[in-house]
Amino acid sequence: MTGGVARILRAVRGDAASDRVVPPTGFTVRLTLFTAAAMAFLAVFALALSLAAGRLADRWGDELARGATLRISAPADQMDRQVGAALRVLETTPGVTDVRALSEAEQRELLAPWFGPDLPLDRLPIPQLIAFSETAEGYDPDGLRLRLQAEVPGAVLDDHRRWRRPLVAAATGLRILGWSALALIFGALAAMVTLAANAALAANAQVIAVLRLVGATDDYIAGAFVRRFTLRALCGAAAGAAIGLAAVALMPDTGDAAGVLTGIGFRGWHWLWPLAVPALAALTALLATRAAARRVLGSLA
Amino acid sequence: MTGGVARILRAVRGDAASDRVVPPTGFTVRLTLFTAAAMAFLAVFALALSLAAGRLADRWGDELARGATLRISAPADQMDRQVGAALRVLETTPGVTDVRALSEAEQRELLAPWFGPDLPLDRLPIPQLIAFSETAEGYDPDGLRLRLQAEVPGAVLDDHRRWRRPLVAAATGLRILGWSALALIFGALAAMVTLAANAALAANAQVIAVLRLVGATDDYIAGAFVRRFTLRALCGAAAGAAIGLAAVALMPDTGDAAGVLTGIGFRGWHWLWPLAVPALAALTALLATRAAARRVLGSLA
Amino acid sequence: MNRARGSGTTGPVAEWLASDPTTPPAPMDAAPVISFDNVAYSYGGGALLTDITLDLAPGSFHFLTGPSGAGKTTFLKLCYAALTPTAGDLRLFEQPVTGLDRDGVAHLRRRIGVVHQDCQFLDHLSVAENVALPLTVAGMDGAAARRDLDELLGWVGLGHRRDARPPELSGGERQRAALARAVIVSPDAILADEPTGNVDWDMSQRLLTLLLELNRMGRAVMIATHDLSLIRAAKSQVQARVLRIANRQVQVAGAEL
Amino acid sequence: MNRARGSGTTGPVAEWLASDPTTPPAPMDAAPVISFDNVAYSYGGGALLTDITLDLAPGSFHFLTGPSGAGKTTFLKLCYAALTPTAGDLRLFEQPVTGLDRDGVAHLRRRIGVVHQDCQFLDHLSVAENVALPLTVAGMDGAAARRDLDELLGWVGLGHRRDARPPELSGGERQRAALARAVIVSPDAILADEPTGNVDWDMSQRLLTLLLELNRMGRAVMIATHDLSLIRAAKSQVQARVLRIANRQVQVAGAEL
Ligand SMILES: Nc1ncnc2c1ncn2[C@@H]1O[C@H](COP(=O)(O)OP(=O)(O)OP(=O)(O)O)[C@@H](O)[C@H]1O
Ligand SMILES: Nc1ncnc2c1ncn2[C@@H]1O[C@H](COP(=O)(O)OP(=O)(O)OP(=O)(O)O)[C@@H](O)[C@H]1O
Ligand SMILES: [Mg+2]
Ligand SMILES: [Mg+2]
Repeated sequence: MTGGVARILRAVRGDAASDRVVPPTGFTVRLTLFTAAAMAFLAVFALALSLAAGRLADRWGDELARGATLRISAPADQMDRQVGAALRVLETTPGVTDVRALSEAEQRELLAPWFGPDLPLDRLPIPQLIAFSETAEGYDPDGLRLRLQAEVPGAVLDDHRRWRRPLVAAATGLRILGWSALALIFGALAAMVTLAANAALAANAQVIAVLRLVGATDDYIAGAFVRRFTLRALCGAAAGAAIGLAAVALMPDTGDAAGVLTGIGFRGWHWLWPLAVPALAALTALLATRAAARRVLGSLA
Repeated sequence: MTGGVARILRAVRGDAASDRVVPPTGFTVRLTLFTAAAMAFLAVFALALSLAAGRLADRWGDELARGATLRISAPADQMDRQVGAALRVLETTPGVTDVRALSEAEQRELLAPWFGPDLPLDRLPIPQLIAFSETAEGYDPDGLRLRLQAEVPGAVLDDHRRWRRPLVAAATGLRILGWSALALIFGALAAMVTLAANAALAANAQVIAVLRLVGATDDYIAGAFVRRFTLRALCGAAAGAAIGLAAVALMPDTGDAAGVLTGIGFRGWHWLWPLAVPALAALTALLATRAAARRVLGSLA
Repeated sequence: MNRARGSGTTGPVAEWLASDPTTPPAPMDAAPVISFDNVAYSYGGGALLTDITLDLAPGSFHFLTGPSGAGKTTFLKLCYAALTPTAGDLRLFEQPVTGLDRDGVAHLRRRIGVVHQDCQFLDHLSVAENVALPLTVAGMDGAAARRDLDELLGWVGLGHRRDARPPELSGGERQRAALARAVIVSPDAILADEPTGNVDWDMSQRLLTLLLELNRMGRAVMIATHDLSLIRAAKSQVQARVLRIANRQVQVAGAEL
Repeated sequence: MNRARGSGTTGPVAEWLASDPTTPPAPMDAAPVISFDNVAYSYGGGALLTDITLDLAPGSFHFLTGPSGAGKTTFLKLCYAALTPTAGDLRLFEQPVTGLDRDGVAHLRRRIGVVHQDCQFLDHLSVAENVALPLTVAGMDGAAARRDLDELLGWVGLGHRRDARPPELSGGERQRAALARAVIVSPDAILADEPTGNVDWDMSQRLLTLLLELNRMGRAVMIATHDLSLIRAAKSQVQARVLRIANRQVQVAGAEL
């Protein structure tokens, strides 16, 4: 494998003479430049989408879905006892964590939109809310319900699962979509560079024949093509990625309110990801062109 | 213009002899096929995204954002009078429509998540909610507040505008993004087909020289190339669009809950849109190849 | 002459090869096929050819000689409108070349058979299809044409190679195929650039015979060559004029050849 | 022979052209440059060449003749490993060609100068760069090589065209450039396929002189041609053997030539 890497490095390092000996490959190289730019642009978007979807899936999965509430309605004299019992039950339920009875201030804040800020909570038979989180393993809601029924008759478990599943599935699906779009984009880039390199090599059959006639080795001939396509893919992809990054940065960021796509963008070290796109595009072009060159040269006398 | 169309039709209709006379253009035609397929696939997705974003922007603009509420907290004996006054004020405010006091059942339903279903609404000093919609022209919230302050001292106006604007802007931005992605995709297709056709023509300089030598006209030579690239673009785009449609149809549809991307898909007659993609791709290829052929042939003796 | 060529005259190879050698040549006073009037040509540097004034009559037979690089190929290219004079007046079939658009040139080429010095073919078609290409392009490939094609391929010794691809031909076979392609439509003028550079003496005599027969049917023939023995052989059979390019001028060579 | 060619022997055109014509030829009993042992070749149909048994000694001079399509080009292609025999044993510089990989063939080509029948060039490079291509590929293009290049271009009459692109050359100029390219590294063997098909008599004598000088320096030379006068001219100056391809056999022609 290291031998292969050394060969690749040697191939990329370049040789001015052999670069000059292979004619400017005009349209096919321009095509590679353009394709790499377009694909890098799309790759940056797909990357941003995947990362945003990943963040969303994490958030939905972690915060929203794992937060559940228990509502206890009871006559005022039984309230404290039932709340205490419920807290005990929850704390001993596997998969349940962060159990906490909401304070009066918190309950008031939750209700303010409906009743205004000056609701006389103490004079109302308002239920007590207990918030708790779910660990990654989750808990068994049916078992919990049964235990509560026995010990805390006034408790109603509000399990967010019923609308959690499709949401998390959607976000995960989106993330998969993003990554497969990325794979597709690089596959398309490889296919296009291969075709372009093939076209360039086929168009230069006479050049190759002349070079073979005067004693040029396959590596010498292929090297010039490989370097040229790799360099163009790198440049094109760098330009495309830069434009893509600019476009992503310019997208209006409306925060969480607006859902998935408007939350697109890179956060923190995620900004490093798009920098890998040109490198990956160049590597793709290098391997694709090498394979094409090897095949075409082998088929010529 | 009709002369141009007739020429184009004549060019597409084909001529077996001239098709045979131009050699199989191998990689460049395969490149066109592949590019057209990839671009059509992306175009279908961009189309679905645009249409979904359009639907979302409409919905947010119409329903959600235009719904506002008025909350009236008052002593029980003044409640009816204040509600009546508020309704009158709202009904005479320009830009306000669909004014309606929420029924007891509706209020109960809204509060059930918090207090359980058996809340004694009649025994509680619960505020009365009045829902109303906004016409397309909108209303003046400051003016309304002033009038309410004077006539209905217990009223609080809950104006959704503060979070309506960014949402609608985001959806509209998304729609614009989708359509510009479409334009970009077709631009990229045109550029790639032009480059591929140029590469094919350049690679066939000898063929063109031979054909010119034996008396072939430019139309005869160009026709074969144009037909070939147009046909390949059509086939490729049809395949790509079909795959894209299948992918869109297979995406999990989680309804409104999940925001934008998961709501992607075509509704009703919108399914006709993606059918236009292959036709447009073929037209793009036809024009691009014709331009390229004309340029290359003109530059050869 | 300006005789309209209907489909009836398409590739009548059988006719030429069987034609009575005593058929009178076309009248030499008919309108010239190609007419140079004070023509000059330059590739951009100094003038390569100057002061060419010359008429090629229908039914005439010309040789074109001169050292390598003198401008023989350039002169022929002027004759089939691949190059446009940089000065002077050049008429092909009485039409000034400067007034021709690209389609005009294309249609003119159907009346002129050309053998290029570096014979080029469509490598994806068979030899027979390549030779028949002028018929295909002009939409004249009927059954009669196909019979003529077989006969012509046989004459130039390519009958057994008719289904080969051009890259599989030997150098001399390529030249013969190029000559066959140039004469398949029995064009009014035939311009051949070193058509016998790669064939042996016997074959060059065979090719010369073919051109002589066409000439006897009234076609104008011009052969650029540096093969003096070919010129001598032709002169014994036809009244050929030898043009010599020297000092940027095209001169009629004397009897010394 | 198997003499290692260091950079000191790179393109010493000055040396060849100035060399004393009395330099003794390389010993004819040295190991053969090319050695055929019962070799046969077929393009897929019937055999084109059979039973070739022949040695080309260093310093030998051969002509190869035969009618068009006999297999001259095919024979030369066997000699520089562009084709592999379908039967028999062929050795180039004592290496069996069947044992050569693609890089082996590439390195072998640096010891053999080839003039193709259809001279091909790199159209984006100048004539001088094309002629120097074997030096470039072998990484030997120093200052001395460049001086030799100028001299060689002058000898073949291309000094004034050195900066032109190959498509701008005339047919004969291309052949001369191809010959110059074939001899620039002063290779051990020179194989030329119709090198004078498109040049006039004077120039063909000049090219022959160049090949004769190289031969006198010990290089093996083989020229495929149908130009009998060229063979006659050479035979008056060197002890050349004439090979004739007939009936699928390569025979040494008698004194009748
Ligand atoms: N496209 C071109 N651009 C510039 N110079 C050219 C071009 N084509 C030919 N020449 C030059 O013009 C001169 C005449 O070329 P031409 O091909 O007419 O010669 P020729 O008489 O046919 O020679 P040959 O017998 O070698 O074929 C040559 O010196 C050649 O290099
Ligand atoms: N690649 C090929 N495939 C099949 N047949 C071929 C191929 N190359 C050459 N031939 C045939 O082999 C025969 C010999 O060809 P070759 O080129 O060796 O002849 P040549 O002696 O050089 O003739 P010339 O003097 O015309 O150049 C010819 O009939 C030719 O058609
Ligand atoms: Mg010439
Ligand atoms: Mg040959």
